[in-house]
Formats: sequence, C-alpha cells, structure tokens
Amino acid sequence: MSQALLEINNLSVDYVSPNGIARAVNNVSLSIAPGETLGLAGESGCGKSTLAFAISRLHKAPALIPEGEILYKGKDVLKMNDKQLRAFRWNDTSVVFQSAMNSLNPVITIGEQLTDVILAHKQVSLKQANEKATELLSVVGIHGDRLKSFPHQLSGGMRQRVVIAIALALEPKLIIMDEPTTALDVVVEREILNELYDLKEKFGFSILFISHDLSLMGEIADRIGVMYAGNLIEIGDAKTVFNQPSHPYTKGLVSSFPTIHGPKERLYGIPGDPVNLLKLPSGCNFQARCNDCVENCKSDEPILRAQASGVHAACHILEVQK
Amino acid sequence: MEHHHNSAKWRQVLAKCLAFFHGNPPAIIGGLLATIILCGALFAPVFATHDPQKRVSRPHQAPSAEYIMGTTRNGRDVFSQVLFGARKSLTVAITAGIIAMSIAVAVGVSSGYFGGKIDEWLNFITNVFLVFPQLPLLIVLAAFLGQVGSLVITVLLGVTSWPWGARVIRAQTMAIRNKEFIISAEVMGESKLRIILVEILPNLVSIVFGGFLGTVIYAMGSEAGLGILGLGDATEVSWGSMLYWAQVSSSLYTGAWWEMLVPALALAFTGGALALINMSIDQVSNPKLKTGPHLKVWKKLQKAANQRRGLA
Amino acid sequence: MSVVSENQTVLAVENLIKDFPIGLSSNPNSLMRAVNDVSFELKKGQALAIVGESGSGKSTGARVLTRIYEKNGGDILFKGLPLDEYVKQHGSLEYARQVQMIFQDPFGSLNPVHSIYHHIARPLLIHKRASKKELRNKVYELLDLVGLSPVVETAEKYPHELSGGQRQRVAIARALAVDPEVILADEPISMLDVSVRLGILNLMADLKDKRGISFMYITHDIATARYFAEKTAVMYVGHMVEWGNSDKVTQTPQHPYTKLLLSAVPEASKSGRRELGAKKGDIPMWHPNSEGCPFAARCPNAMDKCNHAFPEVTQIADDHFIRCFNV
Amino acid sequence: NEVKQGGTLTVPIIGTGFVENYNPYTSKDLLHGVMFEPLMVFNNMTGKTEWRLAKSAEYSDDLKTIKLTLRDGLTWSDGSPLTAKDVAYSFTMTKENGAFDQRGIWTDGNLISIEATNDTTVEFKLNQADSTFIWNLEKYHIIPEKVWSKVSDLTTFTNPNPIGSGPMTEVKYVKTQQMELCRNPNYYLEGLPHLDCITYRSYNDNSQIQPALMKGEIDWGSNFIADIDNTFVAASPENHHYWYPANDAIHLYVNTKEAPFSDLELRKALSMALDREAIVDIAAYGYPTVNFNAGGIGELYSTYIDADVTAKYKDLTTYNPDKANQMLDAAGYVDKSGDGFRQTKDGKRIEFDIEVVNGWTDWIQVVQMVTEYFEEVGVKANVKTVDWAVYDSSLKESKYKMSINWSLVATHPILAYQDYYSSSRIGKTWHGGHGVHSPEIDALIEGFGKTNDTAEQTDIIKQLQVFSAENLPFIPLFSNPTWFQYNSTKIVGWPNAENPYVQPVWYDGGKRVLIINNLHLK
Amino acid sequence: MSFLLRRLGFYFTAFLIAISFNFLLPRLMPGDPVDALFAAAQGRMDPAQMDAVREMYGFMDGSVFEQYIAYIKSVFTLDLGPSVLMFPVGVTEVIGMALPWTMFLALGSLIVALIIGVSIGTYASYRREGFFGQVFPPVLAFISNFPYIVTALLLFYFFGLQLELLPLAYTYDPTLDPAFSWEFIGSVLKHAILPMGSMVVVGIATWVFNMRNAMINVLGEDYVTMAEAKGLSSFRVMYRYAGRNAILPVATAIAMAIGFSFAGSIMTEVVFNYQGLGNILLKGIVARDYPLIQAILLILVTAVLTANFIADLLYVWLDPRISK
Ligand SMILES: Nc1ncnc2c1ncn2[C@@H]1O[C@H](COP(=O)(O)OP(=O)(O)OP(=O)(O)O)[C@@H](O)[C@H]1O
Ligand SMILES: Nc1ncnc2c1ncn2[C@@H]1O[C@H](COP(=O)(O)OP(=O)(O)OP(=O)(O)O)[C@@H](O)[C@H]1O
Ligand SMILES: [Mg+2]
Ligand SMILES: [Mg+2]
Repeated sequence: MSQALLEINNLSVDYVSPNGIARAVNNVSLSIAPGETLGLAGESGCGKSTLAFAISRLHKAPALIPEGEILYKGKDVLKMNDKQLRAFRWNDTSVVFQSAMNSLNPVITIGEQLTDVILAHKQVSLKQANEKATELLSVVGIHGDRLKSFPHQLSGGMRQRVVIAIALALEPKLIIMDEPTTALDVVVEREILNELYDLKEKFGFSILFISHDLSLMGEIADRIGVMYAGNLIEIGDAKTVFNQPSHPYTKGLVSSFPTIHGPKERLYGIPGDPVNLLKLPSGCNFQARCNDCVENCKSDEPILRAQASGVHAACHILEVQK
Repeated sequence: MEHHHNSAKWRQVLAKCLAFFHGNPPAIIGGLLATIILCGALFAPVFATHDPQKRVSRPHQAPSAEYIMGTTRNGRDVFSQVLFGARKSLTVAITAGIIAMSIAVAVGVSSGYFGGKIDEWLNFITNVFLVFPQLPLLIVLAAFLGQVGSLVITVLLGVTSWPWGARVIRAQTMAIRNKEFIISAEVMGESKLRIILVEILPNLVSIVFGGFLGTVIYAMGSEAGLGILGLGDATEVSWGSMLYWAQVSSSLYTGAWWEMLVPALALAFTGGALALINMSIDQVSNPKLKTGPHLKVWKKLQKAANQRRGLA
Repeated sequence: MSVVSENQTVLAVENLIKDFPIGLSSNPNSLMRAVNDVSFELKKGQALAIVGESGSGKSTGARVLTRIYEKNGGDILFKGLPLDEYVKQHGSLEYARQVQMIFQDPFGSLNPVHSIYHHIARPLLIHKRASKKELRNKVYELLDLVGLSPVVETAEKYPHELSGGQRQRVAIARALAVDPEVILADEPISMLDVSVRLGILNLMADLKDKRGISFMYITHDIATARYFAEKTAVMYVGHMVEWGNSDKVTQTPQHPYTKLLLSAVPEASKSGRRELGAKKGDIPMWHPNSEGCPFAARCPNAMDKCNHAFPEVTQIADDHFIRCFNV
Repeated sequence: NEVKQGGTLTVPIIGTGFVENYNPYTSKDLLHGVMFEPLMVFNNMTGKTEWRLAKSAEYSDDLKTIKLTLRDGLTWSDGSPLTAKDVAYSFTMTKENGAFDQRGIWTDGNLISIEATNDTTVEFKLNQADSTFIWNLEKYHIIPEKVWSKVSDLTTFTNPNPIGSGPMTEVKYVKTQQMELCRNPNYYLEGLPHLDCITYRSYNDNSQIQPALMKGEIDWGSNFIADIDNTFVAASPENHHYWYPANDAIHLYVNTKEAPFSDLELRKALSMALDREAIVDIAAYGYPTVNFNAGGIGELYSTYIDADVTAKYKDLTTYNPDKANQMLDAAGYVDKSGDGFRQTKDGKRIEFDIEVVNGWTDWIQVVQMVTEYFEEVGVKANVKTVDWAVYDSSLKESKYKMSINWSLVATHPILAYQDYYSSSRIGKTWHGGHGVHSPEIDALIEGFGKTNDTAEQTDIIKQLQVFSAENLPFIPLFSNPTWFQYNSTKIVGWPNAENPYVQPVWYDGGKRVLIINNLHLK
Repeated sequence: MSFLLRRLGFYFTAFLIAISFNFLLPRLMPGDPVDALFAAAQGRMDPAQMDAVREMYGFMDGSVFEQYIAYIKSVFTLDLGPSVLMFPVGVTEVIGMALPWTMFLALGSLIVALIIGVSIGTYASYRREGFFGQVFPPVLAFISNFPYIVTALLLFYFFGLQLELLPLAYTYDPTLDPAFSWEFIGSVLKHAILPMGSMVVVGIATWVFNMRNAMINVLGEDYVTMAEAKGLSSFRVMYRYAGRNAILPVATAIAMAIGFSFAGSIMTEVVFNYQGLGNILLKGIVARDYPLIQAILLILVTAVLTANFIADLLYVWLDPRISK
C-alpha cells in the first residue's frame, strides 16, 4: 500500500481527573491506508474511543493530548487552526459514534441533522441539500419521507443507518466507526454490515472500525489492532491476528468467544479483571492477568515489534521465545 | 472485629467529608460560615453581652465597645438580639425544613415506590399544593391565626413547603424503583418497609439534604418576610421580629442603620452559606457539575502541550 | 460427578401467557401480549437457554416465574405443584428462596449505598440461612465460592469499587446464599467485558454441574447458549418457535427464524457480504387477538395459512421441536 | 397686610388608592369638611362652638326640642340654594340607610322627628330630655336633597358630579395615587378658602409618609414619625414643624371581676409602680402627654379636669416603687418561693398577660416597658400581642386580665364616662369591660343630659372623676399625641402651640374645615 | 393530545379545589370587615351602626352552603361583588387597576432574570474551567439567597434613601397621567427599577443554575460531540444542538417560577409601595376584605395554573418526543 491516508505517531491522551491523571492512550502509533479497514479491538476502557476522538480532535477538558501527531495526508490535525479543523472534520473524516441512540439530537428532525452538515461545508441551496439528504437516506435503505421524522420515531437499526448516512454525506476519505453495531440485534447488525460492504464498494473510503467483538472484527477488517490499557499491544493482518494471535492478551481474547460451529470445549478466557488506569503497574500492564510472565515483565514496558507471523506485538515473552 | 469494622466505617465517612471539602472553596466558605452562625446560635447565652429582651441603654446607640452592634430603638442590644434571634430563626427554619422534608420524603417515596392509584392520588395532591400560591396562602393563614408565634409559622411553613421536594423525590424514587437492585431485593423477599427505608432512602440522601437546605433557606426568608409584614409575634426575638422593629422605628430614616442591617446581613449570610453548601452537594449528586482543582492542572498541561506544538 | 437424575423436572411452564396494558382502555387491542403460549421444562442440574431478539419476551417470562409479574394464562408447576399451590403450602418466602434471579446489569443489581457484605448477608438473614454468629463466615465462604478473594477486603467494598465481572460474581454469590433450586439468569454477561464473560459463564457451568442447580439462561448470543446450556429455546415476539437440544437447534436449525438468527452471527472465518435468509419486514406488535405466525411477515416461505394460525408443536427429532408449517 | 390667595395643599392619605366615589359616607373620611361643610364645629381646644352652616341652635326649656337656624343665603356649589329642607333630608335619610347613621341618632329611639319649619330652621324633636344630643349633629354630612332623593340605592351611590357646600368641591382629577379637589366657587364665606386646591396622595403606611414629609412632598402630616426632631425637623428646621397636643387618654384597663385585680390595693400599687415620664420618653419618643389624672380623663379635656381631684389623688400616679412594694407586702402579696415574683395570699404566683394589638408597635413598646416596671415590684406580666379581632372581642366581652386601650374622644367628657360606666354600654364598647359599675353612677350619668345647667354638669363631671380615682378600674398612662406635622415653606396659618385655635386632627372633618379655611400662601 | 386533555382535567380539578379552599380561608379568619372598620376607626364609629354597615356590604346573607354556591357562581361569572376596602367599587375593578402592575412586575422581573440568568448560565457552563465559570456561580448563589425581603430592603435603603437615585414608591409619578408618552413610560420604568431589580437579583441564580446544570448535562451528550465532529460552527453547536435541549428542563421550571414570582412581588410591592395586587392583598387582609382577598387568591391560582398549562404546551412544542 502506498502512502498512508492517516498516520498516528506516538499519540498519548490523558484524562485529568480529581484522583490523578489517567493515560487512556499511551504512545500509540498506527496508520491507515486508503480504502483499508483497520479494526481496533480491546476490552472496555482500554482507550479505543479515546483514540477515535483524538483523530477528529474532539477532546475537551479534562482530556488532553500531551504528545504525538495525527497526520492526515501528511498534515497534523493537532496543529490545525479552527477553520482548518472545521473543514477537516466530516469533509475528510467523519465519525459514527458508539451508540446511535445518543448521537442524534432527539429534538431535531433527522432531515435537519443531515442537511446542516451539507450546508455547513458546501455552497449549496437548502433545496439541493434536501435532495442530497433524500438521496443519502435511500443509499442506506430508508425512504426520503423520513426526513421529517424525529429520531424517536425510528427504530434503533434505522437510526444507526441515519448516522451512517450522515457520515457519508460529504463522501469523506475516512470514516471512524466506534462500535457502530454493539447495541443492535445480530440480525440488524448483519443488515448494517451488508450495507457497509456495499457502501465501501461504492465510495471506497477507509474505515477505522472499533469493536470489542473479535469475531466481527475478523470478518470485516483487513488489519486488526488490539489495545490493552491504553497501549497498542498487537497489530497485523486480520486473519493472522485472529488465527495465530501472538500476545497472551490477544490469545485470551480470541478464546473468549465460544463459536457456533466449532468444537464444543471448555474455554478459559482471560482470568482476572481489567486494570485501573490510575494504578498502572510498572512494566507490562498485562502482567497481573498473564500466566507466562517473565522477569522483565515487572520492570520494562514491552514495545511493539514485528513477529514471525508478520504481525507486530508488544510482549517480553515473545522476545524470549525468539 | 465489630469494632474494627466500625472504626473503618468512621474513617470512611471522614475521608468522604474531607473529599467533599477538598479543593471546593464554596463548600469550605459555606461550611465555615454556617458553622460560625450555628455556634453563635447554640452558644448565644455565652457570647451575648446583654439580655436581649431588656432595655439596656438609651435608644439607638451607635455601635461601640459596650454595644458591639449598637442598640435598638427600644434600647436593646442588637448583638445579643442577633445571637438569640438566630436561635429562634434557625429553629423555625430548620424545624420547618424537617417537617417539609419528612412530608416530602413520605409522599415522594410512597408515590414513586408504590405507583398505581397511590401514586395518582399523591401526585395529584402534590400538584395541587404545588400550584397553590404559597406565600399569599401563608400571609392569609398567618392573619387567620391572629397571634402567630414562631411555632405556628414553623408548622405553616413546614406543611406548605413540601410539594417541590416531594416531586423531585418521587421522580428519583421512580428512577431507582425500576433499578434491578430494588427488584432483586423484592425477589429476595425483603419487606416493603425495609426496601423503602434501607434500599431506597439511602440513595436519596443528597437529594433530601439538598431539598432540606433549600427549604431551610426558603423558610428563613419567609419567616423574616412574615415578620416584616407584621404577621409574626413581635415580642419574640427573631431576625424577622428584629427587622420588624427596625422597620417600625424607621431606623433607616433616623440613621440607625445597624438596627436594620445587622439582622438583614445575618439572614443574608446564613442564606448564602446554606446556598453554597447546597451547591456543593449538587456537585456530589451530579459529578458532571464538579469543578475541582484538577481543572487547574488540566489548564496548565494543556498550555504546555500547545506550546510544544507551537500553537499559541 | 452429577448426582441428580437427568429427568427430574424442577420447574415446568405450560402455555404461559403474559399481557401488558399499553393504553387506557380495556379492549384487547390495547393489551400487548409479551409472552404467548410458551411451554418448557427446567430439569434439575440442567440449563435451558432462551434466545431471541430484544423485546421477544425473554425477561418477561423470567419475571413471571419470579412472581414479579402475574401471569395471564397457562400454568407454572414448581416441583410438581402449581405455583399458587406451592406458595400456599410453603409460603412465598420459600419460593423466593428456591427461585433466584441474576440480572443483566451488574451495576444496577447492587445497591450503590451498601457494602458487598450487606448484599450477601441480607438473603442469609431473610431466609434464616445463618445465625448471627456464623453470618460473617458464611458470607466469606460465599465470596470465596464465586472467586472473589481476598474475601475480607472484598466484603467491605462498595459496588462502585468493583469491576463489572466482580459485581456479577457478587450477584451470583447472593443468589447462591439461599441455596436455590433454580437460578434465572437474565442476560448475565451481556453487559460485561468480553474478557471476563467467559469467567462468569464457566462459574455458572460449575454451579450447575456440581451443585445441581437448574439454570434458565437468557441471552442474545446463541453461541454462548450452545456453550453453556443443554437445551435451547428460540423465541420470537413472545412465541417459542424452536427448541430442544442445544446442539441440534444450533447445528441443524429448522425454523426460518432460527436460521436467520444463525446466519447473522458474525464469524471471523468468513468475510464479506452475507445474504440473510429473510425478507425485511416489521416486527409485529402482538395483541391477544392477533392471529397467525408472528414471523410470517418476514418468512421467505410463508404460506397463506401462516397468517391465520400459529402452527402446532412438531417434533422433528429426538429432543428437537419446532412450530412451523414448513417441516 | 393682605392674605395671599391661591396655592395647593398636599396631604397624605393612607390607603390603597383613590376611586371616583364622592359619597361622603362610603369614601372614608375624605370629604367631610372639604367637600361637605358641617353645621357647626365643637372646638374642644377653645371650648367654643364654631358655627358653620348653622348660625345657632337652641334647646327648648324641657330639653326636648332643638331649633337649629341656618345662615341666610346659603348655596350649593352649583349655585342653587341650600335650604333647611336639604338639612332635614340629610338627617332623615339616615333612618333608612342605617349604615350612614354615624352617631346612631335613630337607633335608641329618642329622636322623634326632624322637620324644616322654614327655609332656614330645622327642628329636632326628642322623646326625652337630652342636652347632649346636639353634639351628634356636626358629624352628619349635609347633602342636596334634589340629587340624593332620586337615587334608589344610596349605599352604592358614588355621587358622580358631586354638589357640596364645603371649601373644596370641584374635582380636578382622580388618579389611583392622587386626587385633587379645588375651591368651591360659591362658598358661603366671603374670600374663603384662601387656597385653590387640595391634593390627596395615597401612601401605604407611615414609613412612606416619613420620607415624603422630609422631602417636602406633602404639607400636612397626621402620622407617627419616628424620631421626628432628627429626621423631619432636621431636614428643614425653618419650615418643618410639629405640634403634638394631647389626644385620647391611654389606660391599662384591668378586669376587676377577677383576682388579682379585684383587689384595689394591688391596682393602686401597680399604678404607682410605673414611671410614666420614662415610658413616654422612651417607649413613645416623648411625644405623648403624661397623664397624672387618676380621674379617668386626660389633657384633651383639660378644661374639664378638676384640679382638686388631681391633686388629691396625685400619689396614685406618681412613680414610687418603694411605696408600691410596701403596699403589696401589706396586702399580703409576698415572694415566698424566692423566684423574684410575688404570690397571692393563697400561694399562687401572680402572672398575667397584657393584651395589645399585633402591629400597634408604639403600644407594644409601652407595654414592654410596663412589664419591666411591674417586674421591679415583683409582679410578673407578659406582653401578649393578639390580632385585633381577638383584642376587640376580649375588650368587649371582658375576657382580658389587663389590656392597653384608649378612652373615648368626644365633644364632651361625659360621653367618655358614659362609655366607661353606663351599664347599658357593657358588652358594646371597648371601655366598659372592667367591671366597675353601679346604679348610682348610671343615674349620675343619666342626669347629665337632663339638665342644661353648666354648674350642675360640672359637678357631675367632678363626681365621676372622684369615682374613677377611688376605684381605679384602669391605670392611666398618658394621653396620645395628636399627630400633626406641617411644612410652612409655602403655606402658613397652621394651628400650633402659639396659636392653638383648634386641635389639629386631619381625620375630623369639623376640625379640618377650620384649619383649611385658615391656611394660605406665605 | 390526550396528554394535554388529561392535564386540562387536572387543572380544572385543581382550580375547583383551590377556589373552594379560597372560599373557606377568609371565613375561618376571626372577625369580619365591619369589625375591622370599627377597629380602624378607633372609636370614632358607633357600634350600633355596625349591623347596618354589615348589611350594606352584604355580609349577612344565607348559610355557608348558600354562600358557597353564590361564590362559585360569582367566580364563573366574574361578578365578585363590591370591595369593602374601596366600597362601593367592584372587586373586579379594583383588581383591574392593580393586576397589570403586578403582571408587569412579576413577569417583567421573571423575563429579565430569565434572559440574564440563561445567558450567564450558558456562558458559565461553556467556560466552565475559566474564571467566570468557577467564580461566578458560587458568588451568585451567595447573593441570590439573601431572603428577598432583605434584598428589597437593602436596595431600598441604598438606592432610594441614601443615594436618592430612584423613587421610593408608586408605579409612576403620581402627577402624570397614564399616556403613551415617553415621559410616562420613562416614569414607569424608573419606578420599576428598584422593585424589579430586587426580584431579578433574587431570581437570576435559579436560572443560572438551571441552565448551567442542564447545559453541562447536555454538553456531555453524544449528539453535541457529533455536532462538533460535523464541523458545524460553535455558535450552531451551542444554541441549536446544546442550548435547544438544555432549555427543556428550564422551560418546566418557568411555570413554577411564575407562581413564585407573583408571590415574591407581594413582598416587593409592600416594600416599595408598588400599587399591585400584593399591596392590595395586604390591605385587604387587614381590612378583612373577603371578596378582595378571595379574588386576589383566585387570580394568583389562575395565573399559576395558566402558567403551568402554557408550560405544558411549550413543552409539547419544544420536545417532539411527548406529542405522540
Ligand atoms: N471524561 C473522562 N474523564 C476521565 N476519564 C475518562 C473520561 N473518558 C474516558 N475516560 C477513561 O479513559 C479510559 C478509556 O476510555 P474509552 O472510552 O476510550 O474506552 P473504550 O476503549 O472506548 O471503551 P468501551 O469499549 O467501553 O467504549 C477509560 O478507562 C475511561 O475510564
Ligand atoms: N412492565 C411492562 N409494561 C409494559 N410492557 C412491558 C413491560 N415489560 C416488558 N414489556 C414489553 O414486553 C415485551 C417483551 O419484553 P422483555 O423485556 O421480556 O423482552 P426481552 O426479550 O427480555 O428483551 P431484551 O433482550 O431487550 O431484554 C417488550 O415489547 C416490552 O416492551
Ligand atoms: Mg468506546
Ligand atoms: Mg430482557
């Protein structure tokens, strides 16, 4: 793949809370190529959404980006002025937020929520914007009559589609999807995934797809990144990460999902509980839950390195095994 | 074992209190003021320099070493009066607050917890009370009862100030009522009374306390208001009656500003202090409202980060 | 290991009906039938998984069983006795002890103002499972049982100091405190983090196998149903459309809705577009006088009669049942 | 030395605002002596009768007929003649309209008829001799029969386009806050009034009148003004003046029907325990006149006060706590329990409430001081503020133990005594509930009206004073001041201590008309 | 629609209860208007005259029940009889004179406080970490919780009495005629500054806090973040996306506030001798003017009920989720 569409270098994000500073994203680097779907997995609270927010620079107090850069087509989003930022947002990168129930304003018609993004970025008349909105809705399989509806008048799946339609409005190069289907039924989820496949074919955008459902991820993503406690601990080709996970956490994650068709055996998942970002241990963050800890797990932070399988992973054991 | 358990609990409570005040200037200022005022009221006989009910000097003596806050038209010591007045005014306000909040809790929780017909009726009554103009009602009732001592005012304020609290508590109870921990207590076989008292009520503490403070402020103001309108008992020493006497003796026109301003400021500071505490409690029940010292840290770090990036 | 005989039925439900009022008037159309004509049995030491999409009446069914809701029709038999009869004989407290419930939201099911100790001690006290003296040890024992060590520290904590998985363990310990026959687990893992889900599921499996507790396991996730439960029942709009041995239901689904459900489940091994074997269509609102099969509108092979009658139960294999005209 | 004509007098009215109602009976004291001229004015300051519309009145020898003669050539403000028929109508009309019967002349049945015998004479016929009847006449409004007799319901009659006979009859305007009445073009007195107009301004209460007076917005105040020397007078010592002559006497009424006040010794002792001068000075800013007369009347009736009686009973009203203590000790009231308060002979603590109306602050302060003085002699008394309705009924129905109350203000002190002692008044007035009555006193009071002989009447008054002093059914305190402030910046001619031509009462139409006619521009 | 009908039913019932109570209240008071007149006359009135006067005011007719029926009838026909205080002027007319001023004072101060409070609240929540957001709310909480009688007295003292900047009494200069002239309107405004000011000072904090709390809750919502992510102008995000939702809870509070505002104007009117309902109510109470007291309470109840109903309508209009 040629030049990356989006390149994140050494990005960290902190939350300044009354009880201390929590580093929700720690020194993460990754890139997304044009047309690529990058999956980002990891347990709740590991910093996936925080990373996604950072890309559109949506953080407000008490969140803070102390270091790192986010290069969109080589230009650092973190250094843009207000005007550039506003133009960058949605035109270049749009976001589908975690739950559609909450990302549509309940007292504004979906029509207005669709058109205002068009009007804000393009020199078009209201009529043209409305036509475009109707078209967008039909792209995601909703009748244009629904423009006048309020969000509560639509079902959850429809709302999620409206949000996707809004995300497509300006035909951005990158769409960040933060768990776009977690709140939905499998059937509806499947319908939306199908929609997504079609749209991607049609518009050719890149996707940063965030989810904790590894099965889903394996299905949709080209590459998968796995995060743990703010760190990117493994990243690589989707099928490889899923079938031959390197990092013990990824291994545990993969074996946390019973399958429908596979052999019916006892799975063990990952023992222990998620870590508290305010009380991180020195060394590897995963040490408390890892069965194969070695000496330097307690002292040194592992760094991301290429592995034999082709993926990159950050783990001392892997170094030892080499 | 039990002992250990208890002291741990106390330490926890203490820690919670400290956390409440830490980096929270409104809470500190409010708490401090309120404590001073409460102490003044509690130890009025100790601090008072004169008998508040007795003529101790010529009328309208300006503040001096002997009469710290001057004397009234009747030759009574304002400082001693304001201390003893605090007792009466605060007793009225706090008792009214307790009465009102007790009714509010009883009505609100029953209404929210039992739902159905009970809720419909209680809610209806609450709404009727809510729309009935309270102050005029108070004025008329006070006039109706003729001789209105502080007891009557307390009861009147108490029984008319509850609907707002009841409504808030009802809404909150309904929200909690459908929480799974209540259902699971029911499934477990807990008695209704226990569910209300042990499972629901503790969750309402901050709301109830907030409502209580609000009612206290309101009751204090109303007591003073009724006093000034001449509907209170002018022979008692309370802040309301002090204002009343200041008013009828035209202390402002005659230049004896202290007679009017001292009780007025006493009221103002008490109201203000309680409001600050109330505001801080709001922040506890809704952490989003919290404006703590961490924001200062954030500002500093943000500035540093911007500088590193070469942004202004 | 299992000490109980396979066939002992603890709880049986026959033709259960539950209606909810949705308007003010009393005509049948202002009632919503959340559970319609549902029958199943819970056997000792076994788990029955109920799967189905949101709003299909799974929780409602469970809540009728705990007597939170009154049933509107059908029978519930507990240990061979009609529920009312059982309650009359043994008291409602006894029934409350025998049938416990675990909820979906681990935060919501624990009272934030009470310590973990309180949560586990209360059922012990209500049901007189421990004297005042043994109470503390009994609580520690239970915490240990569900893997919450160190027990003394955990007991003093408050719910917000625990992670989701820990909280759900507390909920289980609390259910276990009274030594129940049946645990109704209403989506006990759906709100948990992926990495800790399996721990809870395995814990429940152990309890089932070692203590002979019967589980009713409600879930969206058909894969975990297969993993955990011997039997699986699939619900659609208040109706049970297919049920039986979990493997049979998941490996050889016969009802079009079950097929639809299974075809939608994400699988890492596949990728790309996957057509769903169903029409797009609205999920109907069921009223007491609605007729036909609720899935008819979306069914790819619906026939005319599907709109008029709900098919009778057909046994298609050993321990595999279905309600569909197209067998 | 010609008197300047013109100018506008501004006076405050306590009320809610003005409405267009010129019915003198329902417009609350606003119009008497301004729009409606009285027949005559009994001037208690000078003891003279000032003849207004009437020029004389004569009793027949049997005191059963009064012949009232009007001035000649009287006219209404519209120029039409004002005749004896109008006057007769003005009185007979109140027979049907009981609410207008201000003095109740028809209610006791003594009045037989009123007739105009010619254009200027009216005859009042009585059943029984009553030399006091004439005092009632000044209170009634003289109104034009031609207008009023055509109205069906006089109670709701607002008298639009009013016709009157007083100095100011022309309505310039009426606004909620202010109204203005201007001179009567046909006033019967040549060259009067000197002023052009009177402006009424509405105020809520005294506390608002005070700044208005200080700022010179109003010329004539009849209100309590706190610390008047330092506020009102100090604002403009040249022109801001006040004069507070004595008005009604204020007493502590006691209920002599019950212990402990059934004991005359106790009443006397309590009276001697009070330092009246200090009370007046401190509780009442020194404005009232101390009342040392034990005879039941105060300085308002100074011309009737019998100096001998006052001197004889002087001890009773002189502050003497030692004597009071001795008397109480002697009477058997001693402090056996040692709490500083005396008990009765049978060991019960003496403790009583002094009732005072809630909101009547000057009195509350007085009573508070009274309790302090009582405490000095070991008697426990509490201030009890009550709603006036309670106060009213306990005074009338004699349910009080001690209550502060005024005495009647009237043309003649006999009326005050009538209220105190006539057994026919028990239960009807606020002054007769103390329980000291006797048939002899009833007869004595009856006798007053049966004679027109001044000496005889003076003797009756003297006997009544002695009776009061000996029985002490009320403990005299002081005489209320007549509240009167005036501003001489623009207008002069005010009554004052140098020229006390009338008691300066605003709300008395008779006195008001005398003052208005005397005022003029500087 | 059924929502509104149900509310309407509630209001009607509440109204009936309120007016019945209203009927009882003065009747429970000791003493009647004539006693009051007599007391006020301080002995200048003949007791024998009292019954006649009673009759004149119409206080002698019928049993309580008959009076009640007559009262209910009078409420619905708006024929409330004569006022004792201003006899023989009708109560309706008396109230007609005072009501506009009270409405002006109560609603005016409410609106001013609302506008100032909502602006400050919005800004304070937006600049939450700044000086303004941190310092202003507590200071305001402090100031506004002075009991309003105190605030009124202090303003009265400093601005009216000490500085003599503003008039101390009346709704307008009594020498002026009501007219649509600058002079008159100016006078009205000048006279309104102090009374309204004292009510505004008290009222502001409510709105600041309502708005701030609502805003802070809304600002955390995903749809606000999404609106920002959409690259909309911050003005549009603030007002269309956040403010629009935050105003919802505030709107319901307005109805309550109207009741409070009317009540509050009573004390203020008394302090500043403002010629509104409160002033008259107090006078009416002293004079035991039943018809007037009842009518004023009636007006207040109606005002509060109407306000609540308007708030309901407003809410339905503002929040599309309710209208189904
Ligand atoms: N506003 C905030 N203030 C303080 N801490 C925060 C805030 N928002 C998030 N965090 C913390 O940052 C960490 C990362 O949160 P984030 O929302 O990015 O997680 P996530 O991976 O998206 O989780 P999920 O799968 O639940 O969406 C969490 O530990 C969370 O507690
Ligand atoms: N108390 C109630 N009153 C009215 N309707 C109810 C009530 N509880 C549930 N329902 C309705 O009954 C239907 C079935 O609800 P239920 O909660 O049993 O579904 P579920 O299968 O558990 O769904 P989920 O997977 O979302 O938990 C739903 O349409 C729901 O709206
Ligand atoms: Mg997230
Ligand atoms: Mg459910």
